[in-house]
Amino acid sequence: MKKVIALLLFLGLLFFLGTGLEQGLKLGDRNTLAGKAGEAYLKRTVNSADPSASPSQVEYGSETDIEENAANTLTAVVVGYRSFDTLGEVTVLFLAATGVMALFFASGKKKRLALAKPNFILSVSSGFLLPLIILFGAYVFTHGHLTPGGGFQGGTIIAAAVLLLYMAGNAYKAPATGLKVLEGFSGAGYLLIGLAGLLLTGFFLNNFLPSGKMGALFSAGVIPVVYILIGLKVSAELSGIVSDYMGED
Amino acid sequence: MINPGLSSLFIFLVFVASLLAVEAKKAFRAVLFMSLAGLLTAVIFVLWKAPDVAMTEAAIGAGFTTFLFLMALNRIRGKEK
Amino acid sequence: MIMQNPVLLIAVPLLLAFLIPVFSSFFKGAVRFIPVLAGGFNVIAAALLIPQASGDVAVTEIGGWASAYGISLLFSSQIGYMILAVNLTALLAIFYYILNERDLGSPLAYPIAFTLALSGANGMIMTGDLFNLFVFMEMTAIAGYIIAVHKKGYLGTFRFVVLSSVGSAFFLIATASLYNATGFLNMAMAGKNLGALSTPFISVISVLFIMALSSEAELLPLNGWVAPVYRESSGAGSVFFASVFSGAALFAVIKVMLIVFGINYAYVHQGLLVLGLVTLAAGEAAAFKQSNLKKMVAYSSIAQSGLIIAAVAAAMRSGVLHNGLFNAALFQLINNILAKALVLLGIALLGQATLKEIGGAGTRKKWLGVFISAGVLSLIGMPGFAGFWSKLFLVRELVGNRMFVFTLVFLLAALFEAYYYLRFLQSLFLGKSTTAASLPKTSWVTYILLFVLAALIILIGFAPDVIIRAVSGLSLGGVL
Amino acid sequence: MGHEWLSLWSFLYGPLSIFLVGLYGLLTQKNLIKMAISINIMDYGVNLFIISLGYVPSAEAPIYTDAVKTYLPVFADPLPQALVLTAIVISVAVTAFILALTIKIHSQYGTTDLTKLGEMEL
Repeated sequence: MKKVIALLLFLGLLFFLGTGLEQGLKLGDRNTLAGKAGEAYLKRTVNSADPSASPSQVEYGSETDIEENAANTLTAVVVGYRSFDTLGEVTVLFLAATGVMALFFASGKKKRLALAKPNFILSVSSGFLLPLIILFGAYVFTHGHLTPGGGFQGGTIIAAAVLLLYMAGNAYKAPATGLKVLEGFSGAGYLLIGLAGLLLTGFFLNNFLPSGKMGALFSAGVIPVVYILIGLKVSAELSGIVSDYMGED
Repeated sequence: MINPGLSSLFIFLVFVASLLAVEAKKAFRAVLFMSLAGLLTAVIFVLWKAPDVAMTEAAIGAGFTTFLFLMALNRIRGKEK
Repeated sequence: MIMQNPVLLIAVPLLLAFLIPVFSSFFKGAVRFIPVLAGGFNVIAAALLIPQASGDVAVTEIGGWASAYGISLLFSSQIGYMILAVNLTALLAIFYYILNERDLGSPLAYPIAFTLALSGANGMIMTGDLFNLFVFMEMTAIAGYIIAVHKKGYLGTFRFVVLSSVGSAFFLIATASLYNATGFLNMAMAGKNLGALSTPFISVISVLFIMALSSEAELLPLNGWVAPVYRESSGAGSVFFASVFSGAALFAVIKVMLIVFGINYAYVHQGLLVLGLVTLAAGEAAAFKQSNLKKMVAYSSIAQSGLIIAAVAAAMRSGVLHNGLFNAALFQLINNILAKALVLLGIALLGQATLKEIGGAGTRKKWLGVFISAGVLSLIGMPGFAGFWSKLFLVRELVGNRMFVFTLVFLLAALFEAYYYLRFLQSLFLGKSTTAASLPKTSWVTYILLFVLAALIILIGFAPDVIIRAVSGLSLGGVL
Repeated sequence: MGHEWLSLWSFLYGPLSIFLVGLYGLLTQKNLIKMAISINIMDYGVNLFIISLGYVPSAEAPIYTDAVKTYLPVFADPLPQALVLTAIVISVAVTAFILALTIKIHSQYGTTDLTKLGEMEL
């Protein structure tokens, strides 16, 4: 009976949302960027007099100093135009990691969960896999402004390395306090960059470094610095969650 | 222009996988179907030209989340024995 | 110049919260005091910002991006008073926590959650960007989960997590659709471009937004978590839910309604009005039946959310903004924040759960009884207290605008409310205790906290024009 | 115009159905783990919906490279993608919390079944 009601609700809501939204949305082929904020982000014309109409001056490989010059526009949006959202987002992750810690910590003891039998191949191969994974993770978050990837993806990859360590042997236990301190420092670093922007340029989270040549590793001003901090923070947070889940009551 | 058939097929697959995940009797199977749906979602993101999001979804959405679910199931089962 | 940037109200608590794990490895005990630093900074900063703000909304751009495209914060004296009220009650709750509550579980979690709840609430109140509102909403929500779970109220918290996840999914759908259709995430720009869209689209979007914000604003569809969470949370925690979170979320609803939808969509506001009145009636009816004190206040809090939203919707309904009604609603919101905090702190100090258990406690602890009475009398609208004026203004404006059905529902609800709150006072002073347990000791510092709140309520009660001047003549919309 | 139907499905009704499957799961499932799974599925649907709104015909990923050196109107909208990036991270944060909560509920009450929990609690 309950399922029937839920099914009716499903169909009703699908009809309500679908038909209603269909009237206003520009879907698929009808979708254009014209006049949207996304277009101005791509053209890097947010701060010009007429963001939607002005001719584009953006060019890959050139040094024209426009709006941070990150080749990956998504990164420019995430850590540039909408950096404040990202600050909130890492805070949310920080809060969740704290919450998970609080829930598991409540029972007092902090021993790690013993695995039945660590995989032999895994424990042998982890020795040389580990540096590779960490290197790859670091590569992903240092090149976030040039290629797909960035702090969140790189951070997850590094957390996977910590998980590998847990899987490889029963002796390993992540340094919980150290991770928490690293989290705090990288989060505070992000905020201090924001406050430095406020002091130097008058706007919170504004860029205060030279923006360089689009496509070069040392470009895009403050963006790579922030993404490295986010990478560290996310890796510490997710590793912390891994170690909390691997702990035993 | 990508073939609209391709993305709609993948969407359908995600739909089926999520239906199976919701309706599965065993929690373990539900987790597997959920992570299948997550991976297929990442494929759709690639088709719709969002490689960054696809990477995040594959690493965090499908990978890390699945780990969390499996650990949770493991700990709950460990108690029930 | 830099000190005048409202972003500091968000950034400073964030910075302090990130430093908590770092501090805790040096000075373990000091961590508890960091939320006080954050709250104290915010109260002082808000008090310094208000005199410089005017009635018009000033836009602060984050990152230096043009406000239509980047993220911006809005600040006006109205927003300033809202921030001041929210942060002041939060600060008092944090003091209460330091004086009277022990940390269960991790010693870091509670301070981090309190500090970040402050930034989240301030962000929700000030932000002018829809997606940014979502991020701050999630931040306050997760801080809320930690606060709710701290006394091991796992089940209530689970319900809270589920409902607010549903709410945030709705919010994302609405925000993304609005972006696709209007091209902007900035509230004012999205609202400006909304006019070109069809009625079905706008009504779906508005329903989605209201559903989404209802979980934290304690409005009807998604507020099933409120009673269990209030019952299971600590004293400071319940003040955070009743005053900080619901105040910020209600203000966010009002802001989205006013800036995005404006006054042109009568059907949207009509729907919101009905929703608010239903929430009001349902909340008062549920509170009427409760004997558990915290649950009674929880349902009363739901009812007040309904009343405020209904009044705001009524003020925008007819194509012109009725300033008087709108301001009366905001005045009621601020009064409610202060009085709820006082009553909840008082109930926490009584240390008893039900109406019967507190019998006669007011005669044994006279000062506590006096302070609780001040809060309760303000809530039911007794002359001489702040609540009297906001209720009077509401009635006057409602009758003046010929909204008789609303007036009737409001007056009936106020009668119910007066009945169950007076029953609470009667039990507090005249009842006989059913438990032999002695009341917990209360330090004089705690009494100072209660005194501050009670003094504010009485001060507003005798000179309401201070607040009225602050909130009147100012409208949020129309600027930008 | 045979594509019209397909594109409506893949850009609007498909993602919305996936979202609603999650909501349906939340309403019908009694197991806390299954409810957490439903929340995740709801988020998949929402994320697909948002990305679909950023898709522009014959789009490229919004990254400047040697192949696409200057702005051409061929990029997918980066803004919805940024929103989804944020949404994914927030959803994993909520999942971590809710699963930890489930584990604690289980160790306190010995069950993850909502009907049994309801009998115990209320």
